[in-house]
Amino acid sequence: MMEAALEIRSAPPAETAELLRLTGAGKQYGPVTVLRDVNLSIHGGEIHAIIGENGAGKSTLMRLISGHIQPSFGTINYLGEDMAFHGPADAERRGIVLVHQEILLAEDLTVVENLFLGREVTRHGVIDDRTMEQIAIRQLAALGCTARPWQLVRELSIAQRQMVQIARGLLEEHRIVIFDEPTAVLTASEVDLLLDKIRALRDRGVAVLYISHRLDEVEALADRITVLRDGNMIGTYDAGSVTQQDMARLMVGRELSMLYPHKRGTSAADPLFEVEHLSVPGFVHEASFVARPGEVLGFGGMIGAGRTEIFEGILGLRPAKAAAIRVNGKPVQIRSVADGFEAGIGYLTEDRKGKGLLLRERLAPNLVLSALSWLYRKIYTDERIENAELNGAIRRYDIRVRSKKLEAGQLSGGNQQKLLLAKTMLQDPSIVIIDEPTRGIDIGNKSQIYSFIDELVRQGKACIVISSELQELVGLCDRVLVMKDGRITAELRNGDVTENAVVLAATVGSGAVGSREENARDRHHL
Amino acid sequence: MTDTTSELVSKESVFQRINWVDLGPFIALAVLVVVGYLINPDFLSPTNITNVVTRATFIGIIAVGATFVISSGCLDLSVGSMAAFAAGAMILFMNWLVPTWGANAIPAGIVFVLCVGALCGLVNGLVVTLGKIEPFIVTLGTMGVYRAFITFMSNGGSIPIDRSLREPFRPLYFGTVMGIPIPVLVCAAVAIVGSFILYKTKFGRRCAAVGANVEVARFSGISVGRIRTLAFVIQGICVAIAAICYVPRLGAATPTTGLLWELQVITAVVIGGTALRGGKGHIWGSLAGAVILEFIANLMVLSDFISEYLVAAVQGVIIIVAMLIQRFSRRS
Amino acid sequence: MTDTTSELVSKESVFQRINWVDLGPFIALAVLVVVGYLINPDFLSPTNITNVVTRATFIGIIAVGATFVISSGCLDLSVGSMAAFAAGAMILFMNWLVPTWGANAIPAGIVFVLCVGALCGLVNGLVVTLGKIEPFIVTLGTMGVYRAFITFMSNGGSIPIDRSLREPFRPLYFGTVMGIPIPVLVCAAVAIVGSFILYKTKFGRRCAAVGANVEVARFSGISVGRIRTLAFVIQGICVAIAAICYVPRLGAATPTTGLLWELQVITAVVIGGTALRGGKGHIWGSLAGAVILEFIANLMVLSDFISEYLVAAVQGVIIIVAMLIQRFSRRS
Amino acid sequence: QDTKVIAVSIPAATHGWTGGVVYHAEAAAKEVKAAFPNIDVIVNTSPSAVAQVGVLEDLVATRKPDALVILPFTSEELTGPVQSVKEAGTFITVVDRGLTDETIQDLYVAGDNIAVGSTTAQFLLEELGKGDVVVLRGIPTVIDDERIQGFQDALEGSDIKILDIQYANWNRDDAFKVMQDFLAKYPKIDAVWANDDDMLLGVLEATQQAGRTDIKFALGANGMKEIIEKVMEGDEITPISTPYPPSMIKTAIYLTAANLNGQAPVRGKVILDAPRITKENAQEFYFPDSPF
Ligand SMILES: Nc1ncnc2c1ncn2[C@@H]1O[C@H](COP(=O)(O)OP(=O)(O)OP(=O)(O)O)[C@@H](O)[C@H]1O
Ligand SMILES: Nc1ncnc2c1ncn2[C@@H]1O[C@H](COP(=O)(O)OP(=O)(O)OP(=O)(O)O)[C@@H](O)[C@H]1O
Ligand SMILES: [Mg+2]
Ligand SMILES: [Mg+2]
Repeated sequence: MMEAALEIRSAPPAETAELLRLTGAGKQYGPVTVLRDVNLSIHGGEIHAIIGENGAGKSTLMRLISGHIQPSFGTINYLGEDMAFHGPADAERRGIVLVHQEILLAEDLTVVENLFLGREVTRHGVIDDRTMEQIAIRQLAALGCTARPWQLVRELSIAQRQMVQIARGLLEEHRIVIFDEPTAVLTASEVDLLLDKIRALRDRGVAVLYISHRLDEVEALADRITVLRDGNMIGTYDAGSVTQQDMARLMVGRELSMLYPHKRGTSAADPLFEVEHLSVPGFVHEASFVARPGEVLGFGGMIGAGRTEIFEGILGLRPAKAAAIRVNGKPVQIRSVADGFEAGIGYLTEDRKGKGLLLRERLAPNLVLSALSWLYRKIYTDERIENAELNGAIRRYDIRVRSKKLEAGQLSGGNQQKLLLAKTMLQDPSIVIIDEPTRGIDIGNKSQIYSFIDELVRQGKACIVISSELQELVGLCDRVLVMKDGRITAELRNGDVTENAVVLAATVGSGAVGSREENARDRHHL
Repeated sequence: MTDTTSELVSKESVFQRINWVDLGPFIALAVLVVVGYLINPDFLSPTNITNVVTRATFIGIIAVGATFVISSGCLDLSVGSMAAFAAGAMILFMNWLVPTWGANAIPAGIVFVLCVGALCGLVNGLVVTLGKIEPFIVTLGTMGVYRAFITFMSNGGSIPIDRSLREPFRPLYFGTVMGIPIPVLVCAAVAIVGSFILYKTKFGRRCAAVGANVEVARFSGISVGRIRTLAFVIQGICVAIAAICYVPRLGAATPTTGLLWELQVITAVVIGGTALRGGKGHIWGSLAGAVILEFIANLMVLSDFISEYLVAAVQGVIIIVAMLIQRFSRRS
Repeated sequence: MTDTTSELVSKESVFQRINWVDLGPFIALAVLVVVGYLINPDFLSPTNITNVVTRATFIGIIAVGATFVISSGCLDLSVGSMAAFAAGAMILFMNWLVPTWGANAIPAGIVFVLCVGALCGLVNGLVVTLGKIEPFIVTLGTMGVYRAFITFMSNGGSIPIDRSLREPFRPLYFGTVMGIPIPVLVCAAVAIVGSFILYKTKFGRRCAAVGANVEVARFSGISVGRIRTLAFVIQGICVAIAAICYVPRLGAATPTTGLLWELQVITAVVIGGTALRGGKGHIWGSLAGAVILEFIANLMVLSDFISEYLVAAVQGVIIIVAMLIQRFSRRS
Repeated sequence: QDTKVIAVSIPAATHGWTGGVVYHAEAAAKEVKAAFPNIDVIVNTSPSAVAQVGVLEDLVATRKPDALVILPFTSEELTGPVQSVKEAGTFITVVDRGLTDETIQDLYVAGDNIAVGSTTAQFLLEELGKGDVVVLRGIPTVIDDERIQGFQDALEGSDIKILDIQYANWNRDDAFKVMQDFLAKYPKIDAVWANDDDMLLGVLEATQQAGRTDIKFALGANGMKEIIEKVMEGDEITPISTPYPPSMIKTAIYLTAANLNGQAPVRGKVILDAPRITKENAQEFYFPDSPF
């Protein structure tokens, strides 16, 4: 397998000026070395992609470079000098900025306040809101972000927050800009805008470090690619010389099987889950749909179309009204997530950090948090049972943990996602709703999750997938509902599910694509 | 690799199962004891230690309840006046029963006061969760309410226990079992039950989850309101238990009973290692905190060189130092 | 699409720029005034209103400072005893100067007490940020310390202002400018300066950021410790200003001066709409909160039908109701 | 205009003695209203000096009382505010704590805090002659300060040594704790003085528990009914008390009402003595219905 790596030529040093060089750099947490012996050279005017499996150490490497953590070994040479950054702000002052994989914004402050935190614009010592607002509008518009400057971040969707975070990274001119999975929650059109922005940065001589699990993006964007595996640096390659298959192989260290399982085709069974005329004030207007056992139902749409809100509304997590919600033909009253579990509905949130996991808590308690009531018949808990569950989940979902004593916040992003998936599935729901199922999941594990979803559905469960990744919708779903501005505008089935059709329905709206029964009924009520 | 992991785990879990592994407050306590001994060797005399530890039990018992409330991300300022009110209500109830029931009035009074405590806690909890108001304000309000009740019940004076009940009731504070004062045993029992509930039950798990991150708790199907209300009820029951031990001590409830206990209780909990913003609670730490506070007060009287005017200053400084020791020892 | 966005924006920003847009506490205040009028029409007499508002200024001025501290995610329990200590220090200093300086002792005393206040705040801030200890514990400790200082300075009695200073100093509380009492003007000035600092300077923005999310603030290069320390210093200065208005009112400082002000101040801030866990602060709301508290106390005096013993209960309930009104009006 | 208003401003019932004051004030208010249909009595309590000043302002602004009976929190702090009330033409009766400017007081009814201290000290000098005493004081206020002052001055130069003084906040509980600690600290204590009977109850509980026989006297002050009962029974440890009767507020209200009613023009000073309460005269100081 390693021969594969040898076939590909390592990249020669780029010609432009070297900005940053890592020599033998690594990071140790306690007894565990999570990154070792990285030798990397970053040049102005290049887009340098970093790829690797979940937990390979990509984010750790980026945090090293941007001063969030100090290297345990090796040196960082920046602009010809050996450097030890005193925290991220110091690195930022010297021209290196990191756009985090996880959202790091103050929810109780507005978009503008967050954008300019720590670098407020003032005139004669007085905060200059007008100027900041103008800059914010320009930045957000350039990224196609619909968030408004004085909106509280609390009110934004994850995707909008991600955009704000990106805008924050781009607010000032930097020598090195690092994006840690910026596109994991963005839809195709936003991604395109962002990629254009990144290319413009490169053309201005900025060095861009770019992490993504979407290999097509990497292929389209990167000049050079560095591959990490299990904390080791595998090598740096010229983008032109590697295909997506090569990348995947280098990352995983083995041949990959098919990404998507075979589709099952739309089901004609009686609906397992029916929602009629659901309205979530401010977000969703009169949405009706059904999910059938044995099929994967996708929800597509642009950022802010209201997909997340539909399900948060159904589960009583935000104020909502529905004419009827039926499970297995029986009407159910759902006022809380617990009621949802009772009815067999499991929901996996898109905001794993804010709503999914207790970051300061260990893995086992996180895993069983929502399953406590059925896991334990008696009132007391039992760590043996939990640890057994954790071991099972680690095996089943291939969660890469170096120690089970870790806190959830210490897992890599992708492994957090898998833990969250395990937590949701512990409920054994018959209706599984997954919001952004592969957010931050590497290519090798994606296929695992897809086949896992396939397995669920073949057992006669219904699975609803909200995804911003068009390929995922196309590759995975038997039927796709597309939303625009809080309304369901189209229903696509089987062969009709194509990237074009989804984009068209998401941007132009209803009537653009063929309408069948449910969809027709929907429009009737709109 | 999987092998090494599982090995690590088995070692850890034994280590983790001792949930009072956080030794910080105990180290602070030890330092204090040594300092106390150096200042005045009488400090370590058995009588003194017994006195102080017994005195610490009121705050300790209430602090066990407060650990739940604080762990769930709330705060209860009403505990002091609730204790006074519960004690007053208990005495009035027992005095009213005693002509007919005789000494049986005592167990009846105990059951009654437990109900009163639970009810007071329930009121706090419901107003906080249903009204969606900051617990600080709610319990500040009920603090005034319960305090006013005891003042009203006692006409501003005191509510003494019936003379015939005094003697049979006295052992509950002054009695010992195998040399250990009964309040200390009660306090230990409360702490054991409390730590079982907090560390070994579903409710305890949920309590800490709610305090650590409300959103995650909500998304995990936990009824935040119910958990918090229950935490307040537990707090109320603990206050009632403290009142039961308190009444035999001085044989009366007055409007000054339990004054400023709330501050002491919260301080004990925080010195014990529970964060005020919520999250994991440390019951044994809270107990250590309560003992630390009482030791400090004791030291002030036992030491000769502090002007009575400056006692509060020295106490304040020692509390801060105890907290520093606790933090410091925890970090390393 | 960009067009509509910018249109939306400009509308909103005007709206948002009025940072006292949160009307909740003012609605609660209005309700209270109406109720007060119904209970006793004298309630709205100009003298009564003037008296009450003037009285509210102590808590109001301190609450402005507390808004900074709470906004930055901390808490200051020491304000009451700090006020007593500052007042005592000021009186002693002026009394000492008066033989040589005459009435000039007053401005000198004012400068002095401002320094004392700032210093006390600095101590609180440094212990909190350098010692990394919960502000609750630190300021509980310094509360004892400052209280002990005033007790010590007064030998347990009281520190009266020199007779010759009484008259020239009196107007600072009892004087008016164009019919408006001077303390009210001082309070308004403090609030205006305070809201400028909180809403219009980098420091203010960062204060809210630190309170809203420490991690984010730290990653944004904000020195959390410095911001919080500064917030405590501002609190200290506000306490000193309150002490300046307080001294002419009562002409003396005693060990019981400012007792339990901390609870009133925190209540005022929370009723005013600032969350106790930190984040955005509402200075004008805090002022409204202070006035609400004083109105409630006033109502207790003006209404006849409440037993003396139950005043605290009624006050407690009204505070909770005021908070409910505030929350409710905000939600809709 | 027919009805005249007497406003009564007293500290809130935060401990036994003030509780007694509130009780007697309310009782007096009821009785005066019944006895004189043309007189209305309003009772107001305040938890602090500032609050009390506020109450005065409120009363003047809204009730325009014809007479004010006030038990001030502290002398200095209330002098100015009471003067403003007087300037509105109100008759001023001051209870217990005299104002710094005596001319303001039309009528002054008071106990004698210094005497409370010295009477107790005198007893110890007579009965004990020499020995070691410990003292528990209340909350740092002038009342507390004067009692301690009187006690210390009377003992000055004698063979009775004050081993220790600590604040116990006029609180039974705190007194219990402080006494326990005194007992642990001093192997021999001849007498204890708590400058308030509420505290004395805590002290007695602690000594009883310790079973110490060296303590010959445990004395209090204020004449709380539980303690008076002990004196009447001829208790050996607590043979005397010193009155500082909360009922002085009642006296003041009655005198003021009489004055308003024009029955008798009452001005000047009424100083209640602080005699020794012994088994013989205890009955005079015993009010079984009072909460104090
Ligand atoms: N504070 C920490 N303590 C211990 N281990 C840590 C800590 N932070 C990260 N790790 C471990 O370091 C390893 C690398 O994590 P990192 O976040 O760099 O992965 P990644 O390549 O970014 O993965 P992903 O694609 O899933 O985001 C993981 O195994 C993680 O558990
Ligand atoms: N406070 C608000 N008032 C009105 N509209 C809002 C408010 N907050 C958000 N919105 C809008 O409501 C919609 C919310 O949709 P949201 O972005 O969460 O949906 P989504 O389809 O799940 O997208 P995502 O892919 O980001 O999860 C967006 O159009 C957003 O701009
Ligand atoms: Mg990562
Ligand atoms: Mg979404």
